[in-house]
Amino acid sequence: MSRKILLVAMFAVLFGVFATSMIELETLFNTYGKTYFLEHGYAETGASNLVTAILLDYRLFDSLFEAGILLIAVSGVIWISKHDVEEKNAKFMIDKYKTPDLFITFARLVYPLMLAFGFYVIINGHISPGGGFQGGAIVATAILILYYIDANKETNIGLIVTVEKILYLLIVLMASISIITQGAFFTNFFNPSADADLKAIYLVLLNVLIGFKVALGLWTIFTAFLKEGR
Amino acid sequence: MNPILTFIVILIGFYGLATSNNIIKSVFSVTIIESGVILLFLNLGNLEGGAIPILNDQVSYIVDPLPQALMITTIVIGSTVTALALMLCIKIFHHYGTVEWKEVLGRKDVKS
Amino acid sequence: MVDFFQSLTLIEMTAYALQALLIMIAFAIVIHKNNGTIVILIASFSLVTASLYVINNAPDVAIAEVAIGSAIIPLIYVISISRQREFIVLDKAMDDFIIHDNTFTGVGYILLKRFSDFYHLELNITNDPMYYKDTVSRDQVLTEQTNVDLIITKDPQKEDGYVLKGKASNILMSKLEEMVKDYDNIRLIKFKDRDLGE
Amino acid sequence: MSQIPVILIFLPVLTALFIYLFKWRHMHLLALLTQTGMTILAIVYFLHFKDQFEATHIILGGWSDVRIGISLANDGLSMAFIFLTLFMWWSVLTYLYRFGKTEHTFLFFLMFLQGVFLGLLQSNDLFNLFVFFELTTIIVTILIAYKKTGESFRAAIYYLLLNTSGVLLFLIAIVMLYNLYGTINIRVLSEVIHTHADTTILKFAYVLMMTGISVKAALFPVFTWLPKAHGVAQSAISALLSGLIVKGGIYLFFRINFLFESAGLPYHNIFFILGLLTALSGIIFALAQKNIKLMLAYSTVSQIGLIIMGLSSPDITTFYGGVLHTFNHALFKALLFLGAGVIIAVYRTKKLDEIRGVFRTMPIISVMMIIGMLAITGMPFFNGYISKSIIKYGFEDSVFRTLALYLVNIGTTTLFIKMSHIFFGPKMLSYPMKHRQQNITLLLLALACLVFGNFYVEIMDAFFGIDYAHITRISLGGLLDYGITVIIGILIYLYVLKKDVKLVKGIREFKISFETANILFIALLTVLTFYFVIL
Repeated sequence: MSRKILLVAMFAVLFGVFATSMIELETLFNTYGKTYFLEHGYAETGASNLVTAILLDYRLFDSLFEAGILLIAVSGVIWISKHDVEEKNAKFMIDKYKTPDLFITFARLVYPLMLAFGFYVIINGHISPGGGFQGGAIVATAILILYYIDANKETNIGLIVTVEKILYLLIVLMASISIITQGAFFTNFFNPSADADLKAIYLVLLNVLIGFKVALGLWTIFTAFLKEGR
Repeated sequence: MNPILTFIVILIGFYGLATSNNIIKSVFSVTIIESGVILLFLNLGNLEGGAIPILNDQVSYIVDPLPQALMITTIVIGSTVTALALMLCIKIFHHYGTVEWKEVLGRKDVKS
Repeated sequence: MVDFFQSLTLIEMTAYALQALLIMIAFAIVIHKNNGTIVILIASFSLVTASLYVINNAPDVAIAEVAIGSAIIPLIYVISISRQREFIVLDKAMDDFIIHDNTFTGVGYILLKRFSDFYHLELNITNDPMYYKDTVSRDQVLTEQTNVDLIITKDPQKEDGYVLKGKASNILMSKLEEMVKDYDNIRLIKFKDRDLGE
Repeated sequence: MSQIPVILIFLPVLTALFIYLFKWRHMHLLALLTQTGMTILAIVYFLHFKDQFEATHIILGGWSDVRIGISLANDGLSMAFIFLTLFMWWSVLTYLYRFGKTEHTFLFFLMFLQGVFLGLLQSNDLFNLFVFFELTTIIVTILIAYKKTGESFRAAIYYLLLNTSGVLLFLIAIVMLYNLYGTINIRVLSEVIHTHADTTILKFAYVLMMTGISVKAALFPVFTWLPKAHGVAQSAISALLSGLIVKGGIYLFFRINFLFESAGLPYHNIFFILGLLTALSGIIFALAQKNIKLMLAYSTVSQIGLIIMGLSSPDITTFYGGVLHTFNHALFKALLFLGAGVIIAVYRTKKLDEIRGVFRTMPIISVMMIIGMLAITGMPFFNGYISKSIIKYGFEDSVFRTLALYLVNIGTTTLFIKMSHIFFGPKMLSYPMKHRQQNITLLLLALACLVFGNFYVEIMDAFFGIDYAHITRISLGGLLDYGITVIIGILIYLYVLKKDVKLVKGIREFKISFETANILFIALLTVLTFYFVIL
């Protein structure tokens, strides 16, 4: 009990300081970045969705390592859940789990819709909300529905992981082409003064690659969880 | 006002970390803190108001797009951390038969 | 105070209401004791944050949160919470210790069922002919590397006897030991955790 | 040529991916090849830009506005850390030569970590720092859990959760700074930071950042993850963690302090106190242990305290003494951990009481270990003596500080007198194994200890342009100091530790639970807030 009181007291101090600083911030607020992106964002990147412009162009280096984190986590989760002892033949004598038929029909209906929505989000990432990461996650969710239909679905995790790694290599290569054309790493390989439609080619390509990579990565993660202990 | 309310969420997350004895709950406390931080970024980006950061002919005043781009990265990072932590949780349960911090950290039975 | 509320637009009011809801859900998760119901709270927490992102003019972030935070992450939580209540038993004896007359009425099954019900665990028994002839050291590797909590084998020293094997670090094993005391024909072996590799 | 920093980050990452994709038998040779290439690149870069690091500020994407986008920047400090990183990976890769032949997944994580760590050292963008910070945490978690024993799992999750919550505080500070200055580029920020120097929000942002970094650097109340993680992991990984990864936190400690320098925050005294508390608590816990890896891990905590004591000094020569000690500690602690790894593998136990007669079983390893011990305790001619003398020289005018330094040093000496018992005694039952590569690694590290102990003037001049000619290699006073310290250490050992009095036992059994660790973490945040913001 005493530690809870201590905690609340400390929180009160932190809260007070934070509130003061937020009140201060209202007068000190700096809008440099915002104005810059509003004025130059579309002209320099060709993406009317400024969030995508930042993710895929201004701060592409971050996005590469964001994809890298997913890659590492996928390998890590697989490594932790993997064991040397093969237990393919093991069958549970009591397995109560069974999906109701109504849900199966419903899921079959929803699955293609979600997949289509995911692809839409990936491909239109530069002009509407969304992009590679979000679309990839939606595609992964759609695949998740497949498991809902049949929980004992067999998946070749090794293959997925290999494809994922190759996709990551492709993303890094794609991002580095600009060193040849532009003389700087990690930006659009077309000239900043080029036409917006031309630059969109790069954005869509990169979004598709990232989308597939994220989808495969998340797919692997939840397959590892579903298989865990089976 | 909004950022201040959001900070309460972050503090609740820390409260959870400091009081919960269950590993899964600690993992979720971290998720709460992370969601709070994301919300704080967006609140502060939205402090002066504005349209969503997708340009068309009518838009002349937008919210800050940079925090939003950063937060997409943070969401991905947070979800991977959660996945890794929960996988460790399952393994810990099968090694120790419990996910209570006290019992997991207290057991001392390595031979070497 | 009244002026403050009157000056709010509908969206601002929704934002405050959702923020208050978020605080309530977060607090409920933190103080809630039962793991089972937490999952629903977790999913709703994620949904509320996603709607708050939309209100803050961040549709991109909201899509990411809905896709990752409301579908995949809660699923992972559900799986890991349900795995937390599992007690996995590998039956290597393959005789009427577990299955008696084609139903689960064997002595061992009743014992294990009583045990798992007492600790609110979900009993999951598996058998595997591949490991039937394996040695003792193999059993230890099995318990260490896979998620099997308990392995049942026949007792080589005693006719009609059974050996239950598990990890010494597992707290459930010491609880099971108390329970097995009353049975003459059942022994318990606890494997010490080995520190492999340098 | 000027793009070498980017190549340095991505070369190991791509190598890691190749290792994972094609699990060929000789992949470890590819890793060594990459390592050679990177070393050559780093040397070329250093020689080429030695006097004009300002010119190599790379804006990734080539944007004309520095405030937008991510940039990489180097200076003498980051270059020195890059060379340390390369050297540490050389030693770990040669040490694990045989292991790496089969364990491709392990090599994958190891090489990826190198790229990420090099990114952390060179990044000039706050959010990018956060990404690398978190990526390091995740990879290290996986490496700790790599053995897949119950103990390693619990150490891994403890590490992951505590560090992640620390890193999230760092993130809150980033949004505050971004909204204050409109940029998160570190160089730009450090030029304009003084414009809001007196505001609460700036001070609070500093406090949040420092608390996050304290967790990563294992400062006083939040070091609890370190002994768990470093004591459980494989010895090579422990060496890497103690030698280098934890130094990532220390690197950020002075990076962020540089960033806030023109704001004029009074951080010197409070971090001296925190460093002292870290050093004392680390050494007290270390003395009570009976597991050699735990002893070494807690000794890392105490040495981190010593480093922070040096780094928090306002005097620039003492500051670089702290930096030098960071390097020296990396060398001798890696040597000790790797040596201990061989000993543990041969004796198959970690308990101090069960290991005897190492000198008779493995004479070469023993000589190397003894060199490491002499270095860490501060024997003249070895590197530990030099950095400790520099710090001592800087503290000369304050009795309290000098006394504190002596106290820590006596503790360290006592610890290694206790540990040196493993060398004596008769030959014991052991499981001999071939350890030729390990011998080479240890020889390399021991030589590095001697080099740093004798050519420090030249090294420090080349990297930082600081002249340490006034610190002599050997002096009567230094020898006398060392002799007295050893005698006091022996006395403490004989009369306190050997009898295993109740107090020592109590400290050994003392455990800090996860919840308490978090309360201490919040308490640290509150105390720093009090000190910097409210007072």
